[in-house]
Amino acid sequence: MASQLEGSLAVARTVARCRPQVVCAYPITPQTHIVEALSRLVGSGELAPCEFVNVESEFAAMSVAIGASATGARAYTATASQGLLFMAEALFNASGLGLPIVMTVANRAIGAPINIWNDHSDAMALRDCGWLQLYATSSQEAADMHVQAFRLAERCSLPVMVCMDGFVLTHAFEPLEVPDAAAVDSYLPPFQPRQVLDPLDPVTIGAMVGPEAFTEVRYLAHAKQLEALDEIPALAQEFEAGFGRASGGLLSGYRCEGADTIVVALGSVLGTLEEVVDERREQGAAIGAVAIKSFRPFPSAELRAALSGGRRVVVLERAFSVGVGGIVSGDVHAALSGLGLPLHTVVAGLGGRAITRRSLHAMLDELDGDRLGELHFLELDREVVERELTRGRDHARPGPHAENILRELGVVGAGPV
Amino acid sequence: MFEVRIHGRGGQGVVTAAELLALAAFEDGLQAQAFPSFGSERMGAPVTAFCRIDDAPIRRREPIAEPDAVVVQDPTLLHHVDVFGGVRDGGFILVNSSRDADALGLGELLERHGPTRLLTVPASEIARARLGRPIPNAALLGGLVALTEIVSPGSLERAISQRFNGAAAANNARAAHDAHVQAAAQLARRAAPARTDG
Amino acid sequence: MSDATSPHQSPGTDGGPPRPFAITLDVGSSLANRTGAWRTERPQYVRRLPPCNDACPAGEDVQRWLYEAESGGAGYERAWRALVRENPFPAVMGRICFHPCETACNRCELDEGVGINSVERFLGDEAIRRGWTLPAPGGPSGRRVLVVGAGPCGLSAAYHLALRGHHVTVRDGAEEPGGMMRYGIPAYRLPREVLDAEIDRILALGVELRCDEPVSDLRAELREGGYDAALLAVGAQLARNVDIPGGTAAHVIDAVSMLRGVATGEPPRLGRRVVVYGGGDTALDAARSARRLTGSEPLLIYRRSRERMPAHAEELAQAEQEGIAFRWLSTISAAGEGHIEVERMRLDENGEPQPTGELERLEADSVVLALGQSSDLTLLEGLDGVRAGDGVVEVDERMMTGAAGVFAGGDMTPSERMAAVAIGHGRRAARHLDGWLNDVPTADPPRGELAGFDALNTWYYADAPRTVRPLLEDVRRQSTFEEVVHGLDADSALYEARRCLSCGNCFSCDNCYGVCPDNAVLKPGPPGEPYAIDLDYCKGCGICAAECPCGAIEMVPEEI
Amino acid sequence: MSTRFYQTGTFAIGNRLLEPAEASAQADPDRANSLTKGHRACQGCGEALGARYALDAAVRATGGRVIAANATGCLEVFSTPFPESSWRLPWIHSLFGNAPAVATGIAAALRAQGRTGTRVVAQGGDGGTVDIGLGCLSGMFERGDDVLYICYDNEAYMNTGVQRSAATPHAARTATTEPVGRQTGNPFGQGKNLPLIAMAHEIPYVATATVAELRDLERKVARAMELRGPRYLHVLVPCPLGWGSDPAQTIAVARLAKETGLFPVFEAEEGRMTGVSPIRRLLPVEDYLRTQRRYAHLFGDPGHPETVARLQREANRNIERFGLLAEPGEDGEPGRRGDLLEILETDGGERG
Repeated sequence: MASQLEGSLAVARTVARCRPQVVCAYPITPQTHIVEALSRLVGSGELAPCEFVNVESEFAAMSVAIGASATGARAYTATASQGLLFMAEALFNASGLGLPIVMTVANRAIGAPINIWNDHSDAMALRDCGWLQLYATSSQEAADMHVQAFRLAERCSLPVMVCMDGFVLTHAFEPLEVPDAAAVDSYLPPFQPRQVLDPLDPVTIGAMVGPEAFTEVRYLAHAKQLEALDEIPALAQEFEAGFGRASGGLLSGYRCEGADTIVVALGSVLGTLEEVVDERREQGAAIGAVAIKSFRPFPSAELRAALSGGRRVVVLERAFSVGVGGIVSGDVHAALSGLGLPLHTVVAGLGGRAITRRSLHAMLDELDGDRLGELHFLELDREVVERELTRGRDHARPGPHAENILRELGVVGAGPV
Repeated sequence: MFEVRIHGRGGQGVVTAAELLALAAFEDGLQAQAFPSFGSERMGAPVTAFCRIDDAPIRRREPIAEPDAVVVQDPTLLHHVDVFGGVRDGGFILVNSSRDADALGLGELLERHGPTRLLTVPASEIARARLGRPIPNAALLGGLVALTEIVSPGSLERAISQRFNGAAAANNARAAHDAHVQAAAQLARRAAPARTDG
Repeated sequence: MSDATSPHQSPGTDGGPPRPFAITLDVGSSLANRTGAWRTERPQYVRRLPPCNDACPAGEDVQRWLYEAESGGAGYERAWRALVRENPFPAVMGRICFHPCETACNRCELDEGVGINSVERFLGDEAIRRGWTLPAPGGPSGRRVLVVGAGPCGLSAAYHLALRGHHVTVRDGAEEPGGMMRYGIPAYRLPREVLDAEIDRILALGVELRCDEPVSDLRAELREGGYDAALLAVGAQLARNVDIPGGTAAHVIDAVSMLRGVATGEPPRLGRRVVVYGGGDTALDAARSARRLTGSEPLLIYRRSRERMPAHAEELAQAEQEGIAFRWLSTISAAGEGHIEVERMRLDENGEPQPTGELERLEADSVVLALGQSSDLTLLEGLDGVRAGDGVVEVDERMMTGAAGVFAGGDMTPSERMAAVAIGHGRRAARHLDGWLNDVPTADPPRGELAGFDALNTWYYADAPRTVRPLLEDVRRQSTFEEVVHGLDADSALYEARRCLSCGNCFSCDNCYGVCPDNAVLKPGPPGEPYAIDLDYCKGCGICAAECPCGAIEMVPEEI
Repeated sequence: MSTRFYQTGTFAIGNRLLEPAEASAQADPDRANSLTKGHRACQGCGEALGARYALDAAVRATGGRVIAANATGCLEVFSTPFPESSWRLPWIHSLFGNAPAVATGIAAALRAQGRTGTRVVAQGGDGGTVDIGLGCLSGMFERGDDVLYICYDNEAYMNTGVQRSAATPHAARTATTEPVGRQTGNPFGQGKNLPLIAMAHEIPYVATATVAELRDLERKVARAMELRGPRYLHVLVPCPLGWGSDPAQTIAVARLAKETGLFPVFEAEEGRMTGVSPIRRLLPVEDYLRTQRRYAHLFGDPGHPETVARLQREANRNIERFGLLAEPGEDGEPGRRGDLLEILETDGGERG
């Protein structure tokens, strides 16, 4: 039964019901409310047995989780932004060792310039670290995903990141339902590790592997993630059956039937996007939206199926790969190869800039007028960047690439492409 | 959907105000979404919080650009921040002040919105009297409820008692009640027809 | 604590989910990697010759019996049995031997030499106290051997010959057996009951002893006695005299007869002021005996300096403690009634004393001459091939005289005149004599490589100064012939035994087993059993050899 | 047995006549061999020796209920190259700098599982400990986690080819501190004295040891295992390859480091010194330095006598600061002050 809760608190309470035995915490905005709440739950004895470890860095947080998980304990932590990057080495290690740790990432931009607000640069920077990456579209889904994440992690013996937009979800105060404790217990069996540090049955974990077997080890990691493509929908289905609520899964479509234009996005922007879709549908536009909820593993086949009916695709991203463009759109493009669908990448909401219905409408109007470039930066203050670029041009001669960027921005030779 | 935007400074309980309002709406069986305009929380810095109230689940997650109501917890912001930006004609405006709209230089705004749309209440004074501290948020909510009737006074009281404990809960409830009474009185006076006879 | 049972079923095994490939390994699987292939040198256990053994005139395996003694308890008997394999006189030698073993001991370079002699005495006394018996003689060989002289050499030979099953007859001119052990060494150094006990133990093997029966004509004895071979060990009983002017007037006697008189209970009259002339151990024995007989402090006169005195330091020290007076670099140039004349000497560049002409008159009631002894070789007359001269008999490397089947040893052959040497002679002569009887060639066994101090890693030996044997308090040493030096109690003996560094011979300290970084030293047997090198894994680093305390491991190159 | 073994003292590893209880764990025919044969350590590797010594002692102290976490480094690489592991106890390697935190996680898990009888040992080389792992180590200390951390100090990054670490002593040659021209090898040296840094955390137990004194090392591991909370053991382990010393002399070189006073062997509880193992046969530092090619440039022509003197002063400071000539425990002998005075004179009267 729902109550008016902050997203962070709902996640914390849900995590507690998953009975983690070791929780490590290091403060970083906007993740702090989650671990603060968990420390209270451990302190009050509501979450027991559980060791709440205040570590000295995110690197240590993940390392403690690695040790705990390898000893057969269900381990959890949460972080964001710089913290996630500071963990990077340990993240690869946790997945390499096949340790089913679950971590909440309260997505936040990466500095410099330092910026505490939301975008997806942090998680996207670590998309190749071997973790499964789930993106929640709402706080409710974020909470629910954690229940599924522990089950998924332990089933595949792989670590799972649950990404929820910092502030937008973590700090939003809404009617939310914390998954019922009994239901969680029946959905999530006790952790049976695939390997455990135990004097009664000793093993050596973390051997050095040379060229003779390294490729195989990496391939097996890939194969395990692909297996997760089957696990994730099954777990989502089972969750819906047990909790009476649809949450998670690989992806979900919104009003895609008969849609010419389909906007693909990850995370909390989906709510606003759905309203925009409704509004344009009312004006007769054939438009729909698709939420990617599992970015790693990437549901190529499912996405291809969902988009193949459309005539053009817009990938709305909260991060981008400097010097190239879209990150998600690269994978989408690969998934759609051969279909010849025009694909536009729209980079939006960087460093906490709000993605509003108005800006989305404006962008889609550009699209309708065929004025939207392949790479579009939503609400980019063109005057500012042009002034800066011109200033720079006086000092350094730009190569063709810089020209192209300007063209992308529609600054040079704007108009029908 | 009814959208409220609350302006104040860090330490004045701006975010709490938005959450209390949402909680009250939840008590009334409505859907509500409260969220801050996220800045690094510093005492005294301008802070904005938002609250949406609707019958249907709320999906949009953008800041409120065109509020149905604006609450100004600190009149000193009037000259620094565009607190009334986007508020529609006829939208509700509640300012924390012991002075009236004219004294605050809001006469023209009062004209545009009409007498039953713009109020000032001495929330800080009320809070000082009830809590011993000038934390105006609860009182302002009392005034807002009187002004907009978006949630029921009882739900606001329940929200306050959920959010605060013991004396704090009781005192904030009283502060809200006082402000509610004062605001209601003002509205009543303004609604009353003007006398012609001496 | 629920540690006994793991909270998890063991994964990877009994049907659990498979462990991750490659990153998770089974424990101990590196046994498949035979690192022995890296080796260019291999460690090898060796036995080196301990300096004590090397120095022992009696040929004892000192390190071996100390090793046994280190166990204490039952180890003492094992130690004694190891000891008497060579020397049947531990209790005697434990008293009168001048123990060159202790001088040679590597421990001298660490703190002080191991008190080998005192442990030997402890073992000897234990044996007497507990009545341990010598090994049974071998089956009768049917051969008869005549041993002339019941001194240390003769009795030692008799013992070893008896063990070989030969019938041994020991003849001696004195009333009682023991030779110089009985008639030369004063009782305060060697109580007679100790000597008797160890001699009786030899006789108990069936050795025939005939005292008061000197052999004057060996040739005749051999023929008539039907002996197959003989060993001569008559010692050196004749005192060397010098002609001192006026000596006839003075009361001059020789140390040999004086000591013999003391031993037989007919001490000579010496007066109050006794002068002993000489610098050897006999001189000291005479002086110390005189101290006891006269109750006054004798003067010892020696022509060389203190440093060049042949007597053993220990004896000298005890003599000084007992109040013996010394006059170095002096000779007696004349002696008269109640006085002597002494000439001061100086050492020339060769360290030889030269007269200075400075004379001095000293009071003296008697002069005891202790200027050395020689052997009475008259019994050899008529025996073909025997070469003798300067009071000694020449023997070959087998200790056989020029006469076939006639062997000789002890003081009557050219060598240091010391009981231990005599005992060693007896042992060696017996071996060669036995070989000669059976017509098998015998040679002394080759000496092993000496375990010098440099071969040791002395870090591992805790610092432990030697125990000092309790001495008889001075007053009683001025009047009585009670034994001066007492034995060690069991604890001190154990302490002393355990000071042994076990030079060149493994004593199972487990260092090699412990210090190998590759666990390549094996401990197959119970404690004390030898270790083994696991060549499948030994990388040949050499730490085991470097850290072996006693130098019992050496590195040898691998054949490649 | 009332009489001590003067023959072997308590310095040798065992003795045929010792009661098993009196012998070291390494003397036991059935010892754990936590690090077993077949590993790929160099000949005469001090770290291989130290690790087996320490972990076997821990196994003995806990009845075999130990889990080990290992930092990246020589020890990890030579003990676990796929497909062979030389470990015989539960062991995990995660990263270079996080062994203390991984151990914290293991301890936390054991606590949550109620398996507090199983103990945790974390281990790493000096690089993983005093440099890249120091943050995690300090955090582990400060939180009071029940972990024994063992640093096997071979005074440089050996696994990567002998580069300088913060534990590299002054003047030592490494691949990144080549003595060139007037340079004399590592210009810094012993800037991070981790045992003292650990003591500053006032943790229950801090101790130093060397592979030259096994019994001392084992006693310290046993003591550490009697205590709960963070404990730190710093073991000097010579590296023949990196130090340019004779593989056969690994133990001898470690012994010299202690006997010259360059490596003080002591223990402390709750930040207070509780004991030192005194110098038994005091020697000048030169005797130690000359055993290693990493110091060869100090004795070449012209050589660097002033640097040798500085190192001697370091040793003398240790001797005074830690009281290394204090009356010994039961088996040593008193340090020889006379010798010290002689050696003190070699420091040219200067005082650093």
